[in-house]
Amino acid sequence: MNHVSQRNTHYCFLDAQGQNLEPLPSDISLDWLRAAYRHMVLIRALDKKVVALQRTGQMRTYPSCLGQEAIGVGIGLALQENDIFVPYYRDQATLYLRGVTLTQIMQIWGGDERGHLFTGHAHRDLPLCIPIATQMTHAAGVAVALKSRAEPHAALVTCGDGATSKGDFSEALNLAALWHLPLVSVINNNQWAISVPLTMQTAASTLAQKAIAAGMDGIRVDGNDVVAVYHAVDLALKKARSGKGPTLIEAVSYRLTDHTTADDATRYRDIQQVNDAWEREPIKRLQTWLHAQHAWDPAQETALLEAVRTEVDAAVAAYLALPPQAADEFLQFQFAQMTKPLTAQQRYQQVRFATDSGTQDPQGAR
Amino acid sequence: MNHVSQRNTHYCFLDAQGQNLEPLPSDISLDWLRAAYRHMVLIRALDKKVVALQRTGQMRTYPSCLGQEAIGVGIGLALQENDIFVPYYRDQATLYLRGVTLTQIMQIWGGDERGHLFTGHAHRDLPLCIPIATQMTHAAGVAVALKSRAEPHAALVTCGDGATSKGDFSEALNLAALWHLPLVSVINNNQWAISVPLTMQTAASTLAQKAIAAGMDGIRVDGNDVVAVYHAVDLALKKARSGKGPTLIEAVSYRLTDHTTADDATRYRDIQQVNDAWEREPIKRLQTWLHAQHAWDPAQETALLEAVRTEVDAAVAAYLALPPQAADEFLQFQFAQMTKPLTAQQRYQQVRFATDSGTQDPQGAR
Amino acid sequence: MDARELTMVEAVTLALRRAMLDDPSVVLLGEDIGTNGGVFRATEGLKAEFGYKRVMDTPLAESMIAGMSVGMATQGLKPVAEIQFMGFIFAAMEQIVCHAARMRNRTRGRLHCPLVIRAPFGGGIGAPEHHSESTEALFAHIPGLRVVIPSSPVRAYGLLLSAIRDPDPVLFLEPKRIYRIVRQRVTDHGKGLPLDTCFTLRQGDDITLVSWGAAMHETLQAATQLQQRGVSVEVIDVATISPLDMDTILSSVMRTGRCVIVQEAARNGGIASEISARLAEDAMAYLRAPVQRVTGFDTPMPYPRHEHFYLPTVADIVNACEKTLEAPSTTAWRPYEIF
Amino acid sequence: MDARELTMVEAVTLALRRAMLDDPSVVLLGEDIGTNGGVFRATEGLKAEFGYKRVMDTPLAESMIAGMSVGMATQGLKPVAEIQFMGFIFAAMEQIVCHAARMRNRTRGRLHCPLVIRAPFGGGIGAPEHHSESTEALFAHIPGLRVVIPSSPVRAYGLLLSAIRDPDPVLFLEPKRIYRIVRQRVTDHGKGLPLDTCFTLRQGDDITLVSWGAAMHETLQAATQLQQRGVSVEVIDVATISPLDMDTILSSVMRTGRCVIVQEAARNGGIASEISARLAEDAMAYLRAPVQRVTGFDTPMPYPRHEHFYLPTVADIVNACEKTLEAPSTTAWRPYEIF
Ligand SMILES: Cc1ncc(C[n+]2csc(CCOP(=O)(O)OP(=O)(O)O)c2C)c(N)n1
Ligand SMILES: Cc1ncc(C[n+]2csc(CCOP(=O)(O)OP(=O)(O)O)c2C)c(N)n1
Ligand SMILES: [Mg+2]
Ligand SMILES: [Mg+2]
Repeated sequence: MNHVSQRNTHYCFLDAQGQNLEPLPSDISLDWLRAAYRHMVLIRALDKKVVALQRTGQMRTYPSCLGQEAIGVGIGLALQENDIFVPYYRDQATLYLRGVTLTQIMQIWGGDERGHLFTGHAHRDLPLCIPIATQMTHAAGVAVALKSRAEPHAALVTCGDGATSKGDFSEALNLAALWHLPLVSVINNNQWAISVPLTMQTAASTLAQKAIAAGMDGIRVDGNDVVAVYHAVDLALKKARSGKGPTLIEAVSYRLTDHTTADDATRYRDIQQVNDAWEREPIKRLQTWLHAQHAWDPAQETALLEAVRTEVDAAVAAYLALPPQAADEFLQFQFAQMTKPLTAQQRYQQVRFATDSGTQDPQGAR
Repeated sequence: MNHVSQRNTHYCFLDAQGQNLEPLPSDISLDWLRAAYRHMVLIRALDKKVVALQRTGQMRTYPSCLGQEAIGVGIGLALQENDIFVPYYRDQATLYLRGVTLTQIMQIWGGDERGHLFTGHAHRDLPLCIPIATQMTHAAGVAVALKSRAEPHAALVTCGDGATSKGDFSEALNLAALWHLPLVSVINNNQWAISVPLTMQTAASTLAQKAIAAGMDGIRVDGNDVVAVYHAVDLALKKARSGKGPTLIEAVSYRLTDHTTADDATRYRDIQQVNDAWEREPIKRLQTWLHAQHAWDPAQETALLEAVRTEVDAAVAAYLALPPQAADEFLQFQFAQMTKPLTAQQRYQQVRFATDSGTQDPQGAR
Repeated sequence: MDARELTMVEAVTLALRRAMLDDPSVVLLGEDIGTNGGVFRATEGLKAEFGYKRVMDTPLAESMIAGMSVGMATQGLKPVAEIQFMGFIFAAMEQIVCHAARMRNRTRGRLHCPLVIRAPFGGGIGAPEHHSESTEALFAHIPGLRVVIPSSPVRAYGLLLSAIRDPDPVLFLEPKRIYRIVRQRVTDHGKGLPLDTCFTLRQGDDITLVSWGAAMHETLQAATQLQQRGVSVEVIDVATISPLDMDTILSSVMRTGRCVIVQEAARNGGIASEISARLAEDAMAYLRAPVQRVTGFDTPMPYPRHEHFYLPTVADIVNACEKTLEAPSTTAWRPYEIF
Repeated sequence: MDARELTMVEAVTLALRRAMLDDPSVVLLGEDIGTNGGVFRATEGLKAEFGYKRVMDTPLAESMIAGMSVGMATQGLKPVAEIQFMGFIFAAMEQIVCHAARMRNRTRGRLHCPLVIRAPFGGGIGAPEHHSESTEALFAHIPGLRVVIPSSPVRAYGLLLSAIRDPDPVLFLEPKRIYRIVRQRVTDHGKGLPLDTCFTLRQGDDITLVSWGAAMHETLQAATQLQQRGVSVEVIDVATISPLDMDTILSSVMRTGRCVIVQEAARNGGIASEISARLAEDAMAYLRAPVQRVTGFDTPMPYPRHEHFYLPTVADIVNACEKTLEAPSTTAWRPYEIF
């Protein structure tokens, strides 16, 4: 053994200046690009709004995806209805394209499980996954299910760069390669895991090369180029759906803001790095390119921003109008049927929240 | 990024026919080779004896190292006194060379914790590790301790081929490469994890390439060639001790017998594969070579076998003569000092085993 | 439908096979479960019968086994995963606690997790370190998980069938010490046993013995000894230790007024404590003596040569019962110690 | 030695710094603990003061954090590892159960494992899923592990110092809801508080309230309300929930005859059950009413918008106390249910 199987291609079509590095893939039309652009602008608007809601106490801790819209949109456009998406927690864009409503997304981060009643193509998709990298093996299991029923669909899972250090990541890739699973794993390499930069996360010079440990293909793409992300994911999904096995894709991007609204990135990273990263962000470059192609004009931009505002505002209004759950709702979904102990606890809870013993507003009572 | 750091050398000096493939390293003398040969013969004799003891009910479940003696001896001869050895459970040979007595080895597998009171160079070494791959991160921690005190020593950890699938393996390598730890990790690739052949464990064509995921060097050696094992481990240890970072070594060998005495390998593997593997086993090839060099003769062999028998028999006698622990001994080592609850339990235990209420021989009482 | 004399491990195999015949979505996975039939032979013959797509030998990674089972379960499969020994389940803990036990609640019923994790557990077979744990209490404390422990071939068959058919995650712990100790006639009738009730194995009026798993074996022997001395003993096998059916235990103890709980697991924070606390809370007025627990110690199981120092014996149980029976049926109790 | 008004999290930092100054073998490790000072700022300033070799930002892998701590601890370092939230400790479970808690016993004292794992825990701060668990009972059931929970800045300082100096592994759980709720004068005198005893916070004769962690806060408020109504309340902070000091609790309850135990954790198999069981066994004759447990529910913590439905309140505790106090001090008890 003197060499290893390895295919580490680095995809990029549109560079940071909105210039073509290579001709666009043939399936990428102007309409496609305008649609991708609209989705990215929408998600950025949503993101901004949710952060604002958090600052005014109407939202809980929220992980912004600012700067990583091309990854989510590229994935979302490549997925087909019957593929299964296994998200982590920074996947607003893909969720939206799967048919999860903006309101549901806000509901989850507003602290309400009912947001997970995913609609649209997402109805079989997995819920957001917070324990880092644990979703990787779920996705492998989903792929096993698809494969065992010979369904021509794929599972697609996302994770962060930090997640590649956790054992689950390796365990899942190893299985996927071994069992030739219809699984595409996409790393959102935003170069930070909260305060830990990638250089303090691994000595591997790329994350794509982690595929070699499993004996599978690893691909690296410019995660700020929605065409590159889409193209690589689309190819990988087609490969998976046609029984040709799994792929690992590293999408290199940058987290342009705090880890979450609970974080303060100025404590640990240089603003200069962030400013530099803004030069490479995905929306501007696509806008520049569309303008250069005369495929987009200021009037369209104004109309888009207006449409986006309307859509986001409506979603926010619906979010803010959500009624709270009943006091005993959380007891009802533990098992398919209520157990004896839970029924007793439910009775207790009903009494507890029916009295005016001060427990009506337990936060205040405390 | 289009290529990955990778150094996948395959070492072999003495091939299966006992022929030199390349000139022996300059530090390998005839005396060294005879010593290595003696150690391997001793360990094989021990192994055989322990299996026999198990068959007659005087030993508990035991994992034979038959066929993998070159790995253990190669490592044992490369380790220096102040290096720290972090074994898994199939490391009889290395333990012996660290100064653990044959009696202690038997005592552990005979089901007595006191065997872990390691003597000799092993006094700081870790105990046998049974939960697969968990020792990998211990070794990383040991290496951190050595590095943080700037000690010019290394940690060396072993694991099986099956262990490379478990997340701990990747987590430890990732850290070792990132922090440039003085750590050598040796995989005993005996090609089976109980009934699971390597082909059902991973799609990676080598285990050495798993180092690439961590961004470190991976080396593959013929694990049946004690010279190759020693040479690779020695170089890696020197590199580690001199602050040049970690190495992963895959030593390719074969498990010539059952996984443990509780296993029956005929259920799941072809005897032909085992017979073929016997052609490549480590002791015969070194003997052949020594004979060919006129460095070993039948009289020496006879004397060696006699010496080995005497040593093993004495160890067995000592093992069989070991007194049982006191009934409350297992309660005394839970914490540095007895806690209130444990003191109460100790009192209970003393009463329990002082009466003749039938609990004197609880096995019988059951 | 022929009934055969089976050991518990054979009854496990029978139930697995029945579940696989009845439901094509049932798949098995784990280390060495295929060609080798599992290290205890619980899956013997099943790969030959159902093929490698339904009996999957996995790579060596417990977290992956549990995690992929979660993924499979959300997509219509019914994975029955084997953890080779319960001592190796801890790597899978994150998946069990954070995902298997929460998928339904988190998604408000959109997805659920009908998986079974089987694991042999408990001491007394002289196995190496980590092969003899009884840590069922850790899992009983996890909301959303059923923890089921059979103590006879018939219950192994019926409970395992119900566990596999259950739409929610079940940890099915098999007391390996009694895998082959008793044979029982088991009919492959395909009927499950309920997962929400204890089993009353013997009826009596003087004292209630409560146990589960391998310790049932000693508990029954102790009951026999006591009965021979004229004590009327009720014996309850808890079987599903979580969610706990206290009704059966409470109504028994309210009648007998005395109770001894036997567990092999470490004493502090075990299931025996939960049962004892519930008895004290809900049946205090009926207790003629404090409930006693006969348990393992607050240490890991000693290495095999000395594990008999650890395990509760028949004599230990009889002793505890005698103490309980001697107690005056008044409130004249003074604190005392078993431990 | 100046005393300063500190929050609990500041007291944690103070103790860490003191331990590091006193003993060069003390090192900190964890995710985001260096430059960022930890997500709760518990290690704020320590990397700047002691350098990256003693305050190590690790890659993201809890099993590795625990495993390397074990390795370090066997070789003379005293690692103090932070698990960012207790909800992420499960990946480290195998290392904690199988190694940290066993190294001394397994090697018969040749090696030992003086490590501390710190983790913020508990609900009530509106954090996302998995950030609000109270699973201390899982660890209390593990032999060989100390589980310590401070409930005030002074106790955080003293208990953490003792935990770090202890030659055996300690899980140090920090109730994050009260990280910044109270300030207390804390003197950096370097003195530890004992790990083998409960702390009696208030003395009284009518009823004993037992709690730990953040729930101490509501427990103390409930005690105040009761005292205002003329009830004399003894309040005990268990602090070290394993190994459990039952002596303090027993002697209090033998005096008051009534006890309410308050825990935020899920009900089934919690520490409250262990304490209740021990009281029933060892102090039955002194009990004037069944011991009551005020606890969380047998579900995970709801998502933040509804976690107030889950958490025990002052009113819940007062209600339970009233029921207990109303109970006739005879044996005329009939079974009843809180749950
Ligand atoms: C198992 C686990 N450990 C720790 C955390 C706390 N945590 C949340 S996000 C995060 C960093 C993740 O970084 P990365 O994987 O790069 O994803 P990103 O947030 O940058 O998208 C950490 C440590 C967690 N959620 N799960
Ligand atoms: C975490 C864990 N899971 C399962 C086991 C049971 N088990 C013991 S050895 C073994 C196979 C290990 O194979 P390998 O790593 O190749 O080492 P070998 O025994 O072949 O030397 C298994 C599955 C274990 N000890 N630990
Ligand atoms: Mg990141
Ligand atoms: Mg092997």
